[in-house]
Amino acid sequence: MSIVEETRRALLVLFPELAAVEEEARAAAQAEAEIQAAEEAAAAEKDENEMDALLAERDAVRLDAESAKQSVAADEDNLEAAEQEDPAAEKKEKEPEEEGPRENGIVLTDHASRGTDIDVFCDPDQVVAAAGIMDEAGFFLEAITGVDWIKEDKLEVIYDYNQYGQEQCRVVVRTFVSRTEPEIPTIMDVMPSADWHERETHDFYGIRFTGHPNLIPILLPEDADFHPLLKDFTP
Amino acid sequence: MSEYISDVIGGSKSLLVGLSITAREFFKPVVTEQYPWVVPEMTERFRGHIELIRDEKTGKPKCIVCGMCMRSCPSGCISLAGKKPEGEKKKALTKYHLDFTTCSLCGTCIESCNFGAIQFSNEYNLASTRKEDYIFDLLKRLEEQG
Amino acid sequence: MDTNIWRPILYLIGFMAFAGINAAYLGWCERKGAGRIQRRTGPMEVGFQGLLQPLADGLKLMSKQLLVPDGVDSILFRVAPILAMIPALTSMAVIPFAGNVQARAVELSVLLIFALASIGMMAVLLGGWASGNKYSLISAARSVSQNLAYEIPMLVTVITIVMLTGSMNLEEIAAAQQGGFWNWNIFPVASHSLAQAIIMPVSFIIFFICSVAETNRAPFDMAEAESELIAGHMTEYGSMGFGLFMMGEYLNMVVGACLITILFLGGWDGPLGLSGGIWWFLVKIYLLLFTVIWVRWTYPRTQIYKLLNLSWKILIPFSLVNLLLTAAFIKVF
Amino acid sequence: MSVPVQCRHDETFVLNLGPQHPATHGVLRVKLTMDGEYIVKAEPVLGYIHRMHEKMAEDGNFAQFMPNTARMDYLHALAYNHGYCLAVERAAGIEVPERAEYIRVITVEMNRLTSHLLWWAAFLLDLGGFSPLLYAFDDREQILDLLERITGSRLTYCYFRFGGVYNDIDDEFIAGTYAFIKRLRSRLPRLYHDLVTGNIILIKRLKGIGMLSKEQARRYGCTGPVARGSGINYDVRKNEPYSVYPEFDFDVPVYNECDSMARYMVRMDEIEQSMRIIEQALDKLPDGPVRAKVPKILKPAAGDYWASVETARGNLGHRLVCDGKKNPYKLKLRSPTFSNLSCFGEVAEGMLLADALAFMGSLDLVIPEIDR
Repeated sequence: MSIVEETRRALLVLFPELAAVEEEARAAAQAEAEIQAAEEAAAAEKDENEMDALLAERDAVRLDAESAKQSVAADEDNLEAAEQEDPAAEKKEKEPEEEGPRENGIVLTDHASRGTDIDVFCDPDQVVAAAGIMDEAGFFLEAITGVDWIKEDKLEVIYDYNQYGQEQCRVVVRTFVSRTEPEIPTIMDVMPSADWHERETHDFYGIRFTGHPNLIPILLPEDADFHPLLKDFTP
Repeated sequence: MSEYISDVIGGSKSLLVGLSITAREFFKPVVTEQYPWVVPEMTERFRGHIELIRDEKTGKPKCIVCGMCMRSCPSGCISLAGKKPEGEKKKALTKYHLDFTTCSLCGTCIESCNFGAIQFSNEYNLASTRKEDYIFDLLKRLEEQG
Repeated sequence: MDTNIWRPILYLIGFMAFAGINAAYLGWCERKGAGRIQRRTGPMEVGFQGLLQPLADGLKLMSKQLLVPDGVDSILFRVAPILAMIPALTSMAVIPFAGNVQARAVELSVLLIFALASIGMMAVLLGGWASGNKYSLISAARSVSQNLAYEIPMLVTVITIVMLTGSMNLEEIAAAQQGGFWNWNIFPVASHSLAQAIIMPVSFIIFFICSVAETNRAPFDMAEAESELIAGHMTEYGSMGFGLFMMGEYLNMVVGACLITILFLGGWDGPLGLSGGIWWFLVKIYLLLFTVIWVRWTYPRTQIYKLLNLSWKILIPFSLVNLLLTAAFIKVF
Repeated sequence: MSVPVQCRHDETFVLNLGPQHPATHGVLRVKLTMDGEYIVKAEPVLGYIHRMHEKMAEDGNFAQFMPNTARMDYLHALAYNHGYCLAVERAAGIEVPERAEYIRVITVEMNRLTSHLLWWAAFLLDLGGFSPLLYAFDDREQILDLLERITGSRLTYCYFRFGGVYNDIDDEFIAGTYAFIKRLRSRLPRLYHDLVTGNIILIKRLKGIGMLSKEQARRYGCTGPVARGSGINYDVRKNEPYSVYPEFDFDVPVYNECDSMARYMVRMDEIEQSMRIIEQALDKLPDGPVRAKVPKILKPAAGDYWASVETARGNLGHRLVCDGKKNPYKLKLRSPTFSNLSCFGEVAEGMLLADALAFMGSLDLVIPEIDR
């Protein structure tokens, strides 16, 4: 299993619905594979009686698979989420859509054209959990930054993770916070390097990292009360 | 103990090696140049401040006052003006000022010029204590070179 | 030896003139030497080969305002630079430059020089403390521990010399070494034994290292350490305050070199049995000074604890072993 | 040397190291709480030359940010040129001609040599050794002359363009580069290794000083020689190959000692690896154009892009967010020393002042790059 896939699996913990969908999809796939195996076994067996019995058994298994699929379909939200994920990934690869509010989820991106491998979108209160997962997987924090989407009246907070392995896997964790009350929990307890990055992001965007013990300007003057990278900032 | 002795002996040896190297350097010729007395020659591509190029046929600057350089400059240090003299088709340059205090010698203006009217000069000997000395009138400079 | 009072006074005036010229032109030599080692020219603009540069620097230092910053202990702040000069200048008085060229003959002149050298350390301590600057304070603390550590091996080494010559008078020590380098204490194969001649170069090296450390020269310039402590005890000094410190430093170097010359290199004795004289003395001390300069421009600076380790763990044991061996050899041969 | 720091709170004093201090190489200030010569707490204070490059990027069009890139890490300016070009080229989908890629690699590696030589010189200056400074500058000057010949500048290059380089290299440059590599190879063993690396004073000052463990390096996001000195085999040129680096045979020096000496050795070895790359690139240099046809005003498709390059100090990342207009919507600069320095507070705790400065020197700080 490639490191990208491994990391994706690890990150799925953040999204229980997606994980459930995937688990069921996998179960379905497994059931399908069982049918296949059964069929092959049947083809091998020439005995008709046995064949009949097998066919019956196959039907039974197929019924099982059907019901598994139905259970997937029954969970409306999950299905929607599952569908949301795939088209989003395709869209992302083909033509980068206008950045805007997206659904929570994990998207694999093309490294050659994007420079990143995994794109995670989550709720603001999930970033600490995400950082924990990344820390456990041996990633280091490359950068934290914000983007001011003034038209959507939102601030995006982006965490870039990378790892030292020979195989490339760069993970982007992003989330939206409101522009008027930008608040997000700090990940400093998990990643000490986040200290300065969070202070810098606070300088530039005014995003408050709750729980940060020392959120004072790092690059701006000590008494700075402005946030220059906000689009409506005028010096 | 053996580490202690190897430290003392190896350490002394490394110190002697160091002394022998600097002693040898002491007797080698100097490599520096006495700058104001020995003037370095600038290479062909050296980026001094920009200068206007003269059109060999007319004797006037090649510039057609399109203002591309002014617009492309990242730090907005070029200001130019021109007007159309009586009975001529093309505009003639009347003013070309370069504010060298903000110029970063990136070459964007030269690349943006479709008429090859500006180039880097070889001027490096620029020192002054006054800011105004760095606002160059390139048109005047071209005339003086004339 | 006459006891005329004018003799020391005239000598002192001579020493003072010497101190100024020495500091100026040793500084010039240092800059030129550093330049040559680093493949550049050094000062070139003022006078031929920059020979007038020290004069220009001296004039600049003298014409500057003597600034006493706020918050310093103003008396100690003024006393410190003078204290850097006086002991060095006084110790010059007992140094025999040649047979009878000495300001004042003192029976225990070796001891006197060491006593005065300890006062020289007080200049750094007071200057550093009085400046009210934290870097200077660290520098003061450093210089004390450094001087303490390095006086021990130095004195132990001097004891070996005293044992060899049986005198604490510098003139007598030098006189005992006359007649070619085989009589000198660095290699006393003729005057003493071959066994002694083998261990004495070690004593010489120990003494040389100690005197470099005592005079606060690189690689042991912990008190000055410009890349860590800006300029240590001299941070707050300008004009002639700084000038006196610098002159004191160079004069201390000269005293150290004189001491090495007398104790180890036969004083004014010419090598290979050539007739001696003050010129040989000067040649020897300036060769030593050039070596100090050469060392400075070769090595990186040590670190204060490594420096103390060097003294306590290497120099002191070695000098003690030397002392014991010397005592044994004197008894045996 | 680690002596446990035990002191009463009222016996400590605060020492402001910088913003003007010879050992901080610029205007970095470190607020030190000291107990005698031991550091109880170290707190770097940044931002003295903060210039808000990220805002400047949003103001102009893509090409107009180019000169700014050289002014962050002025010691390895071409790598910043390269990183920004890669980000924009990735966003706009520009193909770079092969010859241009080779020229980029050659010039970037030469610039890396100048950076490492200058680091070596300045590091020795921190340690109080003066002559090595001039020896390194002598060599560095040769490279600067060569680079000036083709790029026209000596320090803040603006040589790369989207889709290629500003102008081609000539035969004299190639011959000069070969000659320079030969010269540096002959000088390295004596003037660099015998005089300095083998010196007992230097070894005693660097061995075991400034221990930055592998785990610490990761948690603080260290990259470049700092990480490689802590036993992390990470080099963007190998791990995330860009440009034509995969075509060259070079090693990534990794040392497991985690001390200042390891970081020193990594950089000294990198000098040799850079020379190998330059030689191979010059040998293989293909013919062809040095610049692709690129529209004067770029309008990359909306989306966000990341591009990393290996500068002399580590992983430099550009995050470019585009919204389909002619200027970057947002440009994030991930500067390597910003992360590398963040470990200083933790590592310097309990160290002696002189050791802490040696450690700081071994991090190879370039302050404009930290402050951006």
